[in-house]
Amino acid sequence: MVEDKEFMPKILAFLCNWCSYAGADLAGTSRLKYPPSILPIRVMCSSRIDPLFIIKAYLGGADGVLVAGCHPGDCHYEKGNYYTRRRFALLKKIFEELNMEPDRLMLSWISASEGHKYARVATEFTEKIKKSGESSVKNKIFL
Amino acid sequence: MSKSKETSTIKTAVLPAKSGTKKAILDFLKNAMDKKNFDAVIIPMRVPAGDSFVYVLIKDVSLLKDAFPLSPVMSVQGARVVSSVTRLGKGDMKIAAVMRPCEIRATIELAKFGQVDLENVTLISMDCPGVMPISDFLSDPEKGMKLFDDAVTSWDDSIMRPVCKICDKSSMIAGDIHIGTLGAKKDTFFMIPKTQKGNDTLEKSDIKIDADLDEWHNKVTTLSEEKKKKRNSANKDLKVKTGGIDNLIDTFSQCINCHNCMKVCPICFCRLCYFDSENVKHSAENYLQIAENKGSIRFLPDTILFQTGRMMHMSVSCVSCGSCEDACPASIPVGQIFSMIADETQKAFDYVSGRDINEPTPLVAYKKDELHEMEDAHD
Amino acid sequence: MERKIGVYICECGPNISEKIDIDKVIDAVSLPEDVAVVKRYKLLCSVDGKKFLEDEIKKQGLTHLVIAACSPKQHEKTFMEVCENAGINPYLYQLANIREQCAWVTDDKDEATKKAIRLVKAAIRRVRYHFPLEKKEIACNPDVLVIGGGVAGLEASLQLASSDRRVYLVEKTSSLGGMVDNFEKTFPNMQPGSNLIKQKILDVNKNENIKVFTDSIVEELLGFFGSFEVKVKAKEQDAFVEFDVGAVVLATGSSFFDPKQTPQYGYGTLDNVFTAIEFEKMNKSGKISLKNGKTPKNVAIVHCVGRNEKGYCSQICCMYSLKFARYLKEKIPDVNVFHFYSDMCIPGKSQQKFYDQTKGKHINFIRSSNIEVTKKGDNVQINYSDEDGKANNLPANMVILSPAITPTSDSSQLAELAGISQDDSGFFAEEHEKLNPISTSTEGIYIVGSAQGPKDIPDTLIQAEAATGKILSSLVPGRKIEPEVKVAHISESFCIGCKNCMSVCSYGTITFDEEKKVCVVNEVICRGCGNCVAACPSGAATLKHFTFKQLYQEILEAV
Amino acid sequence: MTKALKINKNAEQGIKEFLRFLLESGKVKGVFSLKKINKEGAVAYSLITDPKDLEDSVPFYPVMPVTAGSLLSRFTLKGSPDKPVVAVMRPCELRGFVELVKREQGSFENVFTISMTCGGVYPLDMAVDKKIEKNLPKYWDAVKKSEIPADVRTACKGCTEFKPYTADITVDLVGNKDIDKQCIILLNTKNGESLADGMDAEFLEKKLDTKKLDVLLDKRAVEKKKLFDEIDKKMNGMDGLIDIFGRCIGCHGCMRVCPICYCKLCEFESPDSEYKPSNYNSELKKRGGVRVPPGTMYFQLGRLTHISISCVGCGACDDVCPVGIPVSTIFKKVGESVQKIFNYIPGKDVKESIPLVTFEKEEFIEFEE
Amino acid sequence: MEEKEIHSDVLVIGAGLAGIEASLLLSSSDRKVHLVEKTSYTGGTVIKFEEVFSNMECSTCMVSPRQQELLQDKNINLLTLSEVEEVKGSLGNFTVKINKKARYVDLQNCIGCNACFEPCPVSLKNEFEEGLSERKAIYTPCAGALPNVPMIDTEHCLRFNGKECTACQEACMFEAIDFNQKDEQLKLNVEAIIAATGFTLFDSKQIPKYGYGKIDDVYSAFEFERLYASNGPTEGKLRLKNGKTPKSAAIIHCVGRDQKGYCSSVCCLYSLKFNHYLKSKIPEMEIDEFYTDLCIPGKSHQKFYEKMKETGTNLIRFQDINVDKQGEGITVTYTNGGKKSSRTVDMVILSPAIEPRADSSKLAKILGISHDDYGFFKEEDPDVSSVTTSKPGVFIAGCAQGPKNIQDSVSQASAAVGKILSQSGDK
Repeated sequence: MVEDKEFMPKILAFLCNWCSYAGADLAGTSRLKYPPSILPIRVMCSSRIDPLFIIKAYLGGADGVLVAGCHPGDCHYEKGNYYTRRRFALLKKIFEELNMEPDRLMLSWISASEGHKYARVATEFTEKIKKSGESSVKNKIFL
Repeated sequence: MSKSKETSTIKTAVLPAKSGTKKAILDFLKNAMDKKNFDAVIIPMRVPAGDSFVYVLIKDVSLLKDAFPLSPVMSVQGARVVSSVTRLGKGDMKIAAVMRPCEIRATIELAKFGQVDLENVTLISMDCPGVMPISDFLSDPEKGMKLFDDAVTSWDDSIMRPVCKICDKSSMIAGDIHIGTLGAKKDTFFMIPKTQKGNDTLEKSDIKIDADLDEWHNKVTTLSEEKKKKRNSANKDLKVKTGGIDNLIDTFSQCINCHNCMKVCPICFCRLCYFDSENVKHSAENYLQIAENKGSIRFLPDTILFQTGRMMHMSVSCVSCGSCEDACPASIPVGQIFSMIADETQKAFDYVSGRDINEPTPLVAYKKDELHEMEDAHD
Repeated sequence: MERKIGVYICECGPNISEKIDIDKVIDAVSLPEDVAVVKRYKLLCSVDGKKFLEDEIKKQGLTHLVIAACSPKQHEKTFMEVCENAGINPYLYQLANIREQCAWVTDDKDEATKKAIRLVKAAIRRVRYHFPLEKKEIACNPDVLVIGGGVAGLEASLQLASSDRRVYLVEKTSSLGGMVDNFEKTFPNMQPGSNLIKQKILDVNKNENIKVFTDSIVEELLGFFGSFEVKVKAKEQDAFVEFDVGAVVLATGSSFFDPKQTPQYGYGTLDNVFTAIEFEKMNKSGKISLKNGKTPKNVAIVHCVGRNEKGYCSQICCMYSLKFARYLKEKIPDVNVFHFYSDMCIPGKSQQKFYDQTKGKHINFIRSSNIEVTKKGDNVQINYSDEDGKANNLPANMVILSPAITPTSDSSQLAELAGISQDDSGFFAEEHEKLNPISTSTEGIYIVGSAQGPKDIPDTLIQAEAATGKILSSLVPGRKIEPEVKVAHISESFCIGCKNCMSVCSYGTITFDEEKKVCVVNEVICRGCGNCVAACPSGAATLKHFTFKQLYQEILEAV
Repeated sequence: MTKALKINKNAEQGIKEFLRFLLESGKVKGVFSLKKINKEGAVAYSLITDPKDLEDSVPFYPVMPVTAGSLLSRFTLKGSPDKPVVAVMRPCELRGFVELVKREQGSFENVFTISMTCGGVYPLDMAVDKKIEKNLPKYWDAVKKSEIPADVRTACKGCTEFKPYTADITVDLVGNKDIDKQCIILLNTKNGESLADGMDAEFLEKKLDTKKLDVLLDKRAVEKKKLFDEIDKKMNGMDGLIDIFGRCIGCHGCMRVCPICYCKLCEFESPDSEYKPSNYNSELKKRGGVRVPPGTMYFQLGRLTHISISCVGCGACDDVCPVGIPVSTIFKKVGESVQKIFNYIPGKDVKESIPLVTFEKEEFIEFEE
Repeated sequence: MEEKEIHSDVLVIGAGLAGIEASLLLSSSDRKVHLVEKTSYTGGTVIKFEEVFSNMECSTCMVSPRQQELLQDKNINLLTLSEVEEVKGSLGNFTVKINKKARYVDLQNCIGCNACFEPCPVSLKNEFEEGLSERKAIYTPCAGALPNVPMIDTEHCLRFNGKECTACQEACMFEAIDFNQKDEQLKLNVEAIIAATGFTLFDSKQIPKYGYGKIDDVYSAFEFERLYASNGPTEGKLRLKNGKTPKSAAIIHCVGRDQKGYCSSVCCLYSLKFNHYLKSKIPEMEIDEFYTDLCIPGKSHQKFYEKMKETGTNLIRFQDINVDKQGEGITVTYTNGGKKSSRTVDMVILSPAIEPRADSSKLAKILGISHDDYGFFKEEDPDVSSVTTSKPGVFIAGCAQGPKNIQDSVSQASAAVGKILSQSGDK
């Protein structure tokens, strides 16, 4: 295996409009650099993120899925992210139980001023995923 | 849809099958895909665990080698597969669907109900020795494979689904191309184009259609005659066992209303079955009333309503595939019963489900002069 | 009509064009036949750019628009306007953010280009599943219901009435005026409390825009911002008065902590131990005297009564305790006053001066803890630990307790009636503690004065005026309300009525139709977060413009 | 100590006498119980209003054609009875119903429940050719001895929650060696007591002998661990899951019989889950081939996110699966572990709200990175 | 009709939270608003903060949606780098002269790519970052400032100091930089005026004993806010001047209280917030809170205080206090009840009093309103309303009227709007 063509994961990032998406934008305006692996999907509130989306993404071959929202207590819609956290916990647990690479799922609270945190999370998560390698689900046909 | 021709006048191609029919069929498909006659193929494939076969839509030719045209089990009825692929649009791929005759007939029924779009689909059937009940196969897949191979070569149906044992349409050509093994000389098989589309496909694959069909035809006719006899007698016995409301109730007493039979039936295409809808849900008071009339009722009460209702809905289109029986957790011979009823209802309208795409389903058409036997004699 | 998607990629000068190979992107996304046109432009948000887009949409007869440019936070609105001007529904467009989250954060141009392609493709795939959304307009009722006839309620009513709003003022007691009516004077200016109240009451009574209900309670409050239905019931009567309003102001005031709950202060068991309000009344009556009619020489004022029990500082106790010292000085010049306090909390620019002026001889401040009031002969004695924790005591004739401010006993009923929530302390909870202290999670219902939390009169007045600000600016007679368009919707045929959605909604948007046994979204008040949608197991709930299909398609393309 | 009722007949006859008393005294309008419904001895849940029809009832018959939870839901969904009805159901069925009531899919209004310490039930496929009938003596013998009867449902072998939480009445079966002489009916609630009130039988103070229950509990726990370990070996990543679920035929029978799956139309059968040609195209582009109908794994994982939190481990899904996938073992294993993180026991308390529609401000910090 | 149009406009001075709230409310009632802001950006002081007490909410997340709304609001005419120079007339008919300084960057053309920063040869201390980081002569105060359009600091820009430099102009692809922009004199007709010019902090240098300005690692509140801010000069990393991580800190309350003669009502709380900041970044940190009277009024703050206590902070009451440099550390000497003691810490954070802006008395004069002894705008009468002033039609809101928290500032803004809208009802 020659190392010249390095594996670049495909990571889906579900970002809430008010905090995390703004944080990601700030990373841009601050010209911070992070891997191109991260692909943002914008929702108004992290509580819109149906666990089924994450499953879809995973089965669709995503190497990683990041769920990001306002810090607990800061939700633009009062308490949405508390539910997000529970739903995520549930899903992660299921993945753990099925020995299904729970580390490919990540939850992170990123505020509108945390451009640096977003860049950091993006980078670290990408590195982590690179270590665990390409998702084998991609080329399964009996899903 | 191109006109179907009279079987007797059909010519056929004869293809070599040195290393077995299966290989030959796959080669044909590969060749056709390379020639871009097909962009994709619907065909059974063995699951990694090896304990079952499922339909797969294949675009990558290299995957064909694992395909399995004549699978020992029918886990999902092929018609549901073609429907799933084409119901929401014919798409831009030319697809070949390799299935059993009963699956193709169901597909054609679904096409009549707008659940299938055949424009880009070429239906390829084959002489069908039947399929094993899934549970039998599961209990020991490897043994199952062996048994099935033997059964195919010796054309012995003893291990097959009950309805397969009495299937008289196991070589019925309803699709575009039929693969005939019956009556074929050693290391060859027939490739019979039924429709214009079939013809074109073969021609595009440079397959000469010159041989005539008699060996196959005779063999098939004798076989289906035999089966018809078996069928009629079997149905007679079954009628005795299940006929009459009491027997019927007994037969279905084990039913647990899981509606698996409906769910796997290729003809039951409703998104939400009437018998799962609000219409059949009542208040506690209602249920109690009904109970009080009889002293007690089975709960849920509507088993027979469901079964007979479902017969109303689909028996004229039933293709006797037996999927329902495979799926029934209460081991009710539901397949045999429905198949028996289907014979009657279809005879009444002189209709054969899936025989011809251009034949309207009985309940959406009528003839001026028919069914007098059902009318009140003295008027 | 056949779908024709136009894709326009903004160069944003060098910002995008230098980091992303736009032509590669164009080639990569042009294939599908419903993508009618893919073009690049130097700066789409510029005046020329917008003009260019409008012409393109018209010229090409586009049905859908995809823009690849900067963040939607920057220019989503801009291009929605372009769509409107060009005559296509603004929700038939999608913006792919290839600047902030692609060009600006990716070093390698090839990688950036690849990412941009995925982003644009995802946007194209998503926009296919967009459907037009129309702005709704709801007529609103400009009248207002004010609950509570205290200083806050009066102020709000008067200000609303003065801009020709019909106001229904409902007070549960027999008279207007509320708590302040008991005060002889108010800090820090030591103006007669009556000045404040009397004039307001007069004005209210003579204002024909204000309908006053005393001895009455609001029995029912249904509906939503712009159209509430109100049922008012007079006490000891079954007759209802019914009317409609567009907004509601809750100015139901507060109550005092009951010192009986803290026996160590001897309240209710010892003579001459008074609560603040008792003392206010006594003082207002004109004479400060002991049970035995004598005039007190030494008076102890105990701060922070019930603070620990309630778990918050009531903000005004220190000040009114100082005011009591003033009362005493005025009426009994040679009295000795002893303040037992823990921390002197006198926030704000004018309080310290008041404190400094109150200080001086005969008025002593004892920083103390573990206070206990016991009987000593005919008098009482205050036992306490001083700052260094040393036990100490002080005899006195009279003790005045300054109890914490608490929510009124009926505040939970009121909260339920109005469908708003309460905080841990039981006060009405504001929609946002800082940005929206007047509003509640139910739009159109406002909370003012000490019903929202302990506060002094100036702050109470401010909140009352603030509420009128909110109401006058949002409920304009003759103008329609334009609710959020991207709201949730629940399919009646799929809903199974499990109420998951109701449980997770923050805004009381969802109601249950007992007839059909299904949940129903009130699209007028829905804020469109989508929480209910994720909570719905049967896919009956959807969020417009963020539907399952739209996001799902975006996801599929992205991976 | 709770009030109890002692009837000197074998457990089943005893409870039937009690039920008869309830019907005859008019305390209840109907009885929900298993009942023989044909000469072959087929057994199904029945709603009995005439005491005579209790003759054929077999309240403790060790089979579960459908979970009574689903049935009671269906019974009360469109309005509760105006007079009481009593239902004899197994602990897991009761838990299932409680979960449904939490989801507004039924109500306890005028529905009283009789349950028992449960020895388990036989799989449905044994319900033919009198297979169960023949097993009965062995079954009751095992129950008496706090043992796991041979051949009962896999789910039952590993079930550690065979003692009802919320039943008005519990019949003492497990480890009770006198069940063929006497029937001990514990009256757990006021409702339970008022039902028994006036019955001509011996009243006493009694409580379940936990020692005997623990004996079974331990055996079941061992069994469960074995089951979980086995399946855990199989569940090694996506390949393992494909090996397990590969043969799924998409009949969704598991969902249809599941007491927790209550949707009118399952999200996975809704238009949202259908593939358009474009979806097939992109799948093919990615993988070269796609299974049809698609979405087997999506369905199973999705259903896990929907119900694992409330899975009561009744095993109904195992029974109906035409291709013998160990559905219940997997769902129960996953279920228990997610239930643990929310420390939630499904069906334990009807007032406790479902974890996903509530939250604590400070929790699950460990899930955030 | 025509006339009424003009006269229904409102002038709002100050684009902090109060000013924004007032402008948005007025706009939603279809009033045209002229929002005059002295600086080049909106958001006021709050955008300096990473989080706000007591729920430690992220302040950017809290404010930026409002800022976006403001910038996209067609009814609001935002005038940055502008100051009110003259006000004539009375309620319903004020004539206002405004001096709008040139930004030299075109708000329309600039797309905020910041390409112009890098080439600028000048570099100097960034005031917004309290001098903790550098900026160029063409700059925005911080990343994410709104409007995200730089300004040229003519005082330092070479070009405006006789040199030929066009570096930024060349770097700009959008012809946004225009050296020929001129300051403008605007004349506006408005019905009413809201002054929401905010506050500043007492300058700790005035009290030498705190060692501020002399001793390293003695920070004033704003400096520390920026030090902690994740979009600040250190990206939120807490470091001493010598680069080491601090192990201990002292937070000193009431800096300048005696001098000002009032309690600023928020210092105790923001000091507690600092405590929280420190603990969240360096949990094992040893913290001393030096206070005189703990003033945490309001229903939601005590819990915050108790949480802080749990983290094991030393709460020390003092009468007198003194900060000196001693070797490695900083020594805080204090008296409590006559006893003298001292602690040595790595860093000291001062919590100074809130005071009016330097120019507030000047503005008061221009507006024709009075200010109190402390220099805050004077309300007509707190018992009548604390947003009305001696001059009808001129209203005050936020900390310009007196020290207060965000909640009260925003309330005052809405209140001022309420006054304006209801008064016009009278007319």
